[in-house]
Amino acid sequence: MEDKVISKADFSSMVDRLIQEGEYDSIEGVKTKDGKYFFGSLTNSGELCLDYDVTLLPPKKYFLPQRETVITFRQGERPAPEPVAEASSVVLIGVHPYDLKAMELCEAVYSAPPADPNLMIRKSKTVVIGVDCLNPNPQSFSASMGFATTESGYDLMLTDIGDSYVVSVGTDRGADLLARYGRAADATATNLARRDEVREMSLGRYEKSLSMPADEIPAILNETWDSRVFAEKSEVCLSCGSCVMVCPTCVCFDVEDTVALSLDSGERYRKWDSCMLTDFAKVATGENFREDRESRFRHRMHRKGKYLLERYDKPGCVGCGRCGLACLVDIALPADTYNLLKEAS
Amino acid sequence: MKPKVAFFDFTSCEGCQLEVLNFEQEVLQLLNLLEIVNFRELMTERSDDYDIAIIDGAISTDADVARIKEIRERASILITIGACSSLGGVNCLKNAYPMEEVLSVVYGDAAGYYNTIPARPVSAVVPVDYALPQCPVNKAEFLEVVKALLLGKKPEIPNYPVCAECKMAENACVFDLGRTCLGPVTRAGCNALCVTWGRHCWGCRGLVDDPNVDAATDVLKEHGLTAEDIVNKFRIYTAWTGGSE
Amino acid sequence: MTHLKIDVHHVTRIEGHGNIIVNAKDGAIEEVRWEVPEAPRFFEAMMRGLHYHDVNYVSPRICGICSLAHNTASIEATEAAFGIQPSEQTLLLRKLLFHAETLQSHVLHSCFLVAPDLLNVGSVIPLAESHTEVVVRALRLKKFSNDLADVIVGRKTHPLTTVTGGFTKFPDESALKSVRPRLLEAIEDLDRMVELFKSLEMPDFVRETEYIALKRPDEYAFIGGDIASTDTGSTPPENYLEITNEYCVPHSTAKFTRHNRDSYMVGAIARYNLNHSQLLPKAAETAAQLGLTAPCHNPFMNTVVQLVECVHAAEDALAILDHFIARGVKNEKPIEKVQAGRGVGVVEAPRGLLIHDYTFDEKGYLVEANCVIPTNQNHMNIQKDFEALLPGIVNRPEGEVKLLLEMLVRAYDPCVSCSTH
Amino acid sequence: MEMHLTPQASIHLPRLAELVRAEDITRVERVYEFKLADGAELGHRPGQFVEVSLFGIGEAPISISSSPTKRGTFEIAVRAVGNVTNALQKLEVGSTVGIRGPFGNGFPVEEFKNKDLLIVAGGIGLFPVRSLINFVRDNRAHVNRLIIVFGCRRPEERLFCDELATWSQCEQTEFLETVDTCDESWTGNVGVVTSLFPKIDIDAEDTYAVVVGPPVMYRFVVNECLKKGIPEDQIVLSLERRMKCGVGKCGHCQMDGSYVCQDGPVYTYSVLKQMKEAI
Ligand SMILES: Cc1cc2nc3c(=O)[nH]c(=O)nc-3n(C[C@H](O)[C@H](O)[C@H](O)COP(=O)(O)OP(=O)(O)OC[C@H]3O[C@@H](n4cnc5c(N)ncnc54)[C@H](O)[C@@H]3O)c2cc1C
Ligand code: SF4
Ligand code: SF4
Ligand code: SF4
Repeated sequence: MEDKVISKADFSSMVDRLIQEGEYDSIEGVKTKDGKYFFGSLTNSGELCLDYDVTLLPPKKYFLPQRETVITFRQGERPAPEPVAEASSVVLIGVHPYDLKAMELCEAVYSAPPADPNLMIRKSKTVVIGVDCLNPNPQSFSASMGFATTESGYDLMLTDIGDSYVVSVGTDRGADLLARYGRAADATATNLARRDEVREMSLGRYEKSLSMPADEIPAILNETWDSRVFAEKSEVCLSCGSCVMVCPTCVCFDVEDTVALSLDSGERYRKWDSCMLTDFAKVATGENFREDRESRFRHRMHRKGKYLLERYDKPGCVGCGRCGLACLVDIALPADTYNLLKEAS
Repeated sequence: MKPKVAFFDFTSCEGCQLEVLNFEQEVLQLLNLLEIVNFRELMTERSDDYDIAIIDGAISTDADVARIKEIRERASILITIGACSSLGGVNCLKNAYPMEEVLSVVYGDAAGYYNTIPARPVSAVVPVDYALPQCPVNKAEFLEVVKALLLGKKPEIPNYPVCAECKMAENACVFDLGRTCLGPVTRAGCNALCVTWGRHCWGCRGLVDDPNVDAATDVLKEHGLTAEDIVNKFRIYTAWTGGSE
Repeated sequence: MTHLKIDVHHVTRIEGHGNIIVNAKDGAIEEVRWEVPEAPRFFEAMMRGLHYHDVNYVSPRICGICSLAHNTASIEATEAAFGIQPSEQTLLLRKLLFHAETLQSHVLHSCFLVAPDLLNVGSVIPLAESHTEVVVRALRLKKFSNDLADVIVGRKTHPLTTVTGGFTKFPDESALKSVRPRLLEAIEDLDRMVELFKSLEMPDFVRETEYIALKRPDEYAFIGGDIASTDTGSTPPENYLEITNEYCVPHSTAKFTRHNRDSYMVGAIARYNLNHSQLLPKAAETAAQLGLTAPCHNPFMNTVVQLVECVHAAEDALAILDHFIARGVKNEKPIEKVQAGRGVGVVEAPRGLLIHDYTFDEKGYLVEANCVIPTNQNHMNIQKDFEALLPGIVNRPEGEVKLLLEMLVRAYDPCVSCSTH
Repeated sequence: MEMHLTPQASIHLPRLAELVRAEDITRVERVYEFKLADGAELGHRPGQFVEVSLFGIGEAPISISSSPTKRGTFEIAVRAVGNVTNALQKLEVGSTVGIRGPFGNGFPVEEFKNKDLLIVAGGIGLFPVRSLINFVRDNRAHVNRLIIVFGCRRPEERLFCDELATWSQCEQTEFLETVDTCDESWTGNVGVVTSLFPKIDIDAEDTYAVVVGPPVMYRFVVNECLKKGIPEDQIVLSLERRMKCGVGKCGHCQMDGSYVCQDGPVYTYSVLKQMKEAI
């Protein structure tokens, strides 16, 4: 599709107009707190930070919330269960390419039959404005996963070229939004050359990388099931689940029922769960299918590097580096483990 | 038949009973489901006929020991609420010193009038069916447990660290902000309340079942704590190491 | 021969454990005693060695009901020791919090613990049916005051954001705005409570004693100021030991105090007797409506004075809230400064004068602590009231005597577990 | 692509079913017969399972124990071990529960056609294979020989005793049984299930073995089957894992790259052998 250019001032007014006109239920974008970044509701364009490194949680939370009611029911004779799929219309501003790729994986998982409508409905009601990541965080290796930039997954994609953004239009919906709210011009050859240049420069800023092409990871994992790397690294694992909670491609959940205090109605909800937590694979009779830290750690590395890829044809890790930033004992970053396994094999 | 519930307090600040009284909205509904037969802080009537005993406060005198044993004999379900009854709580801070010393620091020459024993959780004296630690008790969790019991369900008390909930709450990690935290080994269930309000985790829900204390200790050291600081940090809520009945 | 023998083991509807013992034969009183068998917790001994941040965190656990007061006294003592002068905003926020705590504690006491006696029932539970409106209003008031605290400190019992030198998190404008209409509603609810109490009769009993409370030139004191006595005038907080003179008795794990007489009283009546001229207009008017005149020497009236204080607290809270809504709350970093030294923090907890006295080493670890709790200061006054009240009622039926003595204890709103910290 | 995503498509929404019969099997095990509220057939294959919902309590994956040849209703048999399974025990006839599924692949019944079928069940492993046994008995021409081997710990823990008796008396069914320990009143075989293997004479190449039981049993029984010469891809096992959604989303049942709820719970040994986390 076509490429446009919009001045930063005009983009800000576009955001303000989106907020003011109220066509969408909410306008969400990257904001800052405690020196970190997060996606949150915007009340004016001044809150939006588009030159951030990484957000604490990925935008996945908009499609697969931390806690989500899935059915409601009555207690007693006639339970009358009803499905719940709450979704509001959202413009989501400032999603990095790796997070867009991660959303593609989440969609693949949830649309695989039988499809889960909740995530898909939310996705369909969200206009996604991406932004290229020009200053990656110190744990990011998304460039070596091939996700420094992306050609898909967005309605509009911004690249900061100084005073203005080049806007790649990804969908008709994006084109329409831009036409109705923004004052964009066609991008010139100079604009596009500048975009390629800043993208190129950003590649030099990644501090972490894979020591092999990403598509070799499954083969390496196949050969190293019993490698001591897993035991050695996982010895200090706190089983805290942080690495999973912050991951844009982790989609596992737990399901629980709760009832109102009157005990006459209730709801079933799902909430994020993590395969790194001790009891994730434990069953009622007490048997735990991944009882030790090593097996849980190994499982996560395989899921990220191999299982999801084989099942959905999309990598289970996009290299965003959040897990590496979140892990207090510095063992969670898949690239580090894959590199060690490569060395050992 | 509504189950008969009795509340009993031991060595504590009574904040947990107050939290239960703080169910302003829910309290009337609760009374439809339960018959409260004993709640000294709230009511004058008392009865020794109850099914569920809800205990707050640690055991810290010989009289406490005798009294909790009696309660255990009468109750078919015994629940401890709050850090004091479930873990020993801050009361166990005194266990770091000889009992004669704490007595004389506080009462001076009159120390001889009084009795005290090292503070301990209820579970150190009698078996406990469900323990709901947290300082003060988590109202929402308390309600969930009451409902679960009414439905005949086993209450779910999380067995993973506060970190997991802290990430879900999208807090900046306390360690990244240059301070330290017991979240990595503390049982979740509070939604990382303290971190969300700009503090760190003190460990008031006690340790998870299988804490990696060695690794957590190394993390604390790396972030500038001395061995003594670390002991001090852990002793606020997890000083009791005497095991359980 | 008639033998009056009363042994109330653990008085109900008070915070903590206290016993009433009476023995009288043919109207001759042989024994009358207020006992405190609460298990002591040794905070002063066990907090030694903790870092000041942890001291400020642990010390509120002295009392679940007035944890904010303890927390504030603890922080003020620490600030005094380190030479920290908190910002104006910090002081104002602390005052707002105090009003929330005063409201919640006084409402809990007057409506849930005392009102059942005046309405001849054993607890608030039957009142839920017979006096639904009162109970609903009382619950709403309590919830409001809790929520007001929640917005600022994260949770009412054992505050989270309050630290030496300031706060770790600040309420945003929308949170403050959402509280305001509820505060207006609370003021209305209080009016209705006042109506109710106007119709209730307090036992008629008078015993003058010494009254001690904080006093400030600028306002009805809750935080800081000098320690004032109706007998002896003002004393700076650092010299509190001259006032409190704590001592031990074998039948009480809580310490007793004495100053100019055998006993003195702290709490709402003491504050009222010393500072009534500083009550805000609506509160002063409420006092008049309730037939209250200063000085007040009937301890049963403590509950009534508490209601007057609720009106005062709500009134002042509204002014502070409006100030913050108009001016916003700045995101101030807590002031950090550590030095060796001693500091005394004084506040008026709902139940009266509360003192924390700390000595820190140069790294900010606690070396020595002393805490004097309001109820400690009232224990002896309760005893003296017993001794004065009993002769006049000793010939009445046992149940009546017992009830009156219990009601007297409740009037003090004692915080027994707090007093055996 | 147009997607019609109505909430009705919710993967979490159960159908309603009425409990029409419940009977104790042992002190902790009970069989339940359900009828779908809309009158539809469940439409399952032997070896599949359903997620049973007790609203307010939760869900649990439970194998369908009756044969698809049984029309109008279906049965599950459940051991009470936790929240849902305990609450099921207290359920009264006429109560309504939620049912999702059938889920999972089920036994490869088509492949059994004209083969000999050796079914080995340990303990409550009998619950899922009972569906297969009754299916085959109702379509007796489907397989050649039908050999059933059942073992449990003690005589009191024998399940579906009436049916065991029928099978043992039926000429077209070969039935062997054992208990691990017992007192004198038991006259049958004593020893673990594998102790019955020497008594079984089979044409290994033409035999499918279906093995379901506790995890410890698998290694030993598979070994015996291999010793007898049954090809690896004719040894069929059904596995248990933690499950929440039943439809390959929640991640709990993952075993290597496989989702037991979708790709399983039935696997051939030749596939399982490749998996590191299987047995
Ligand atoms: C494919 C399959 C078929 C099964 N068939 C039967 C059967 O026919 N009869 C029978 O008695 N049992 C069967 N089970 C085991 C049964 O699912 C568990 O005993 C049951 O989930 C326990 O749930 P609960 O709520 O009673 O226990 P709780 O301990 O309260 O379980 C809570 C939750 O944990 C999960 N969970 C716990 N144990 C298991 C488990 N073993 N497997 C999967 N999830 C678990 C469930 O999601 C459950 O909702 C089967 C399990 C699987 C996976
Ligand atoms: S595994 Fe780590 S680096 Fe990979 S996508 Fe997840 S959080 Fe990012
Ligand atoms: S790898 Fe790190 S972040 Fe993940 S569970 Fe282990 S300690 Fe926590
Ligand atoms: S964060 Fe830690 S200290 Fe705070 S409530 Fe939770 S467990 Fe307790």
